[in-house]
Amino acid sequence: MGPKSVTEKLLGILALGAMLVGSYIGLAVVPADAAQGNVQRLMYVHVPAAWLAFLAFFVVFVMSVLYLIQRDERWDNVAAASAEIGVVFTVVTLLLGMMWGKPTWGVFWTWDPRLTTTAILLAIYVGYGALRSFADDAEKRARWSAIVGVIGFANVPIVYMSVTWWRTLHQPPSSPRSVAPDILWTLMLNLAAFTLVYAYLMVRRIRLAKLEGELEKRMAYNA
Amino acid sequence: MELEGLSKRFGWNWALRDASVRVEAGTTLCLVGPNGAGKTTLLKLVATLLRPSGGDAFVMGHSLSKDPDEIRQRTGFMTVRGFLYDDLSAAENLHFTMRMGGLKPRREVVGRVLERIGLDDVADNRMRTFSTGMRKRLALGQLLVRPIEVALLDEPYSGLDSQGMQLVDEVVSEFKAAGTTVLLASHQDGEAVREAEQTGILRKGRLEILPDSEPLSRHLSVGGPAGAPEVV
Amino acid sequence: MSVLHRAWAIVWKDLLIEARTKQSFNAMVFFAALVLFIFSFALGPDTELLQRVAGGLLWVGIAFTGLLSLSRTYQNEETSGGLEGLRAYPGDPRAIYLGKLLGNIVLLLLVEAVLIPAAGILFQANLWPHAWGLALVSVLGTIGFSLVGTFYSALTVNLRAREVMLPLLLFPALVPVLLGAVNATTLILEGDLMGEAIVWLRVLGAFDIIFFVICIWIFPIALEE
Amino acid sequence: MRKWSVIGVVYVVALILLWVYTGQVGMENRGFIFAGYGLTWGALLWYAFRLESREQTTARAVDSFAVAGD
Repeated sequence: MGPKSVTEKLLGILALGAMLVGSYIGLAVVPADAAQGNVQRLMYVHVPAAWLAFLAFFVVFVMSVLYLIQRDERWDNVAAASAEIGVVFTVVTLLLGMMWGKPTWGVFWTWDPRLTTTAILLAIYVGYGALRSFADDAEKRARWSAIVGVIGFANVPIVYMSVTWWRTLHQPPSSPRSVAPDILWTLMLNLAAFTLVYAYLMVRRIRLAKLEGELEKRMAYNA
Repeated sequence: MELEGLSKRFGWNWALRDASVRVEAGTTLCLVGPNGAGKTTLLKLVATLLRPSGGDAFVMGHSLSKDPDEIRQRTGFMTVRGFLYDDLSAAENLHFTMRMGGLKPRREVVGRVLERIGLDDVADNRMRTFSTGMRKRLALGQLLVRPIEVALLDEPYSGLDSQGMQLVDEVVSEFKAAGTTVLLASHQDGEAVREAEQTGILRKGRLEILPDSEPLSRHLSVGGPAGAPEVV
Repeated sequence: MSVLHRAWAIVWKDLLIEARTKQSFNAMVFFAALVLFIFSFALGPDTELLQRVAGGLLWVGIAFTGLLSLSRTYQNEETSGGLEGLRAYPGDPRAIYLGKLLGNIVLLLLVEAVLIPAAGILFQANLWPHAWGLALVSVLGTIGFSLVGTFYSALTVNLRAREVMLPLLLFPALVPVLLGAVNATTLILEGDLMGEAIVWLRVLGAFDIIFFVICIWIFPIALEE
Repeated sequence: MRKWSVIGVVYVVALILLWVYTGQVGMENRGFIFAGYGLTWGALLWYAFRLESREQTTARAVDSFAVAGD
């Protein structure tokens, strides 16, 4: 509620700068991949987005377990923030997966194990969000969403494993070729940039969650 | 049983605000007060169905917040509608209650209780066919099939004819003789209410224990099961 | 083992009520038949195609029929004060989960006993030589389905839009079960020459064990107040 | 909100530059690359904007109520 702290502003500028540099290098500086050509440049946004989605949902998992043990409202706020941001990153990942899939595989959507798992991840955390919006009582909402946060995440490895088996029984998995160093560096840079963006959005979203909690208390108090 | 500042808050309004009272074993505390004053909330708290927002209660020495299961072992709770199943017969309902109480259901125990509550002739009829009065008697029967040390009765008289009310009074006096503590919430005047050693008035979540001298009738609606004027 | 004692009491009560009223069973069999008919109309008389997708159609039918029975799991509790009624009794609340879980599994298996032969006839798939294989897959699949289903139906029982919330939470979690069951069934129907079905049975088995542990561990928290 | 309209303009200009650049350099599949980067930046900026507007409306709502005593 107070004036935005300096560190937060700094984090925001840092994140923006890193993203600009990352995209610039990814698009204009680093040479295109020999085999795939320029479309491979989408890797510098697709892969980091997927990794951040996964990280966000892992944070939701950890916060959910913490909440179930300590029942501290702060963990619930962080979990809610991370889940919402995770959904944004997952949608971006899926869209980029399609943009990349069309030229390389000729179709917008294939049941590739990673894409499928990401889609299921999206369904799980859209469910998480819907549950939060339907539960009125703050304590129940926190407890129930923490439960879905734990079960939802525990499901991910099994989903990935079963989907991979499902696909590999039909088509061999694309073995990751050795990646050229400059491509790897660009990828790492973008991954760092995306992580900064995640951190910045988290700070903002957690504050919003606190505000919403306070509003709920005041509305009930004055009701 | 001992309540120490027991409170319960839904959202932001206090359904019950630091209720404190001590009820000796084998005695009855009667709770009176308008609807929504917190009677049912208090009973649900003692029955461990609601978690206290503040304070605590000790039933037979067990703390409500620390070991609720110990309390559940010793408590019987008769709600307004009872925990009964329409598609089971009266006997089957009591069988289920015994099993859920961790007991091996025995036919003669169920038979005796059904006789006691005057439902032995309809023992095998499905509860769906019962009137509210009969359903109420069966709910009372649920308290008799399990050995309990604390009996919580929420509006036991509602829906009962005078004979039914008399049955409730008999059962309550049996509980007292057996050393069972009784917590009775009712806004209808009945013998058990008058016999209660302690009476508490509940208004807007506040519990106030009446000194014995004060006449009870001022707080009770007059007359039996017929429509009663709202309590003062 | 008082937990099993109480769980059995709940199973006995639910199955007795179900045997008397048949509310769920009739609705489920009717719904399953409807789903199968719609599939066979939609896919037309091409028997070769029907046989190939029989496994998939069967499990879609089972999943949605199962969903019907899940949303009713705590229905007959409503009249008796809902879950609160069961929570008033002493003992570990996990008994409630176990009781409702067993009830759901038995009910769904009974419906499958009608549904699978019917699907065999409708889709002209000769099931008889693979009876044992199919039985194993349906048992493992039904357990997996009911494990997560019974848990989530308890979680969503006093949520506002629970008819929407139950499938929304349930189906993403059921992907491994559906994948495993559909693929195992299809392979078994095709004779499973290369023995790939065992892979899927292991997926189902792993899912059942993992989620049984998780649901049992978390269930009391879901039931609080 | 003026800040966000500036950001919006800068974003559109950047998209145009990207489109022109990928054309000049003659990137094959430029459409997909353009869409990919445009979507990523657009989604993140849009979400940041949504967060800020939600924060302001919630903060205003909170101030309009008396402080909830305990």
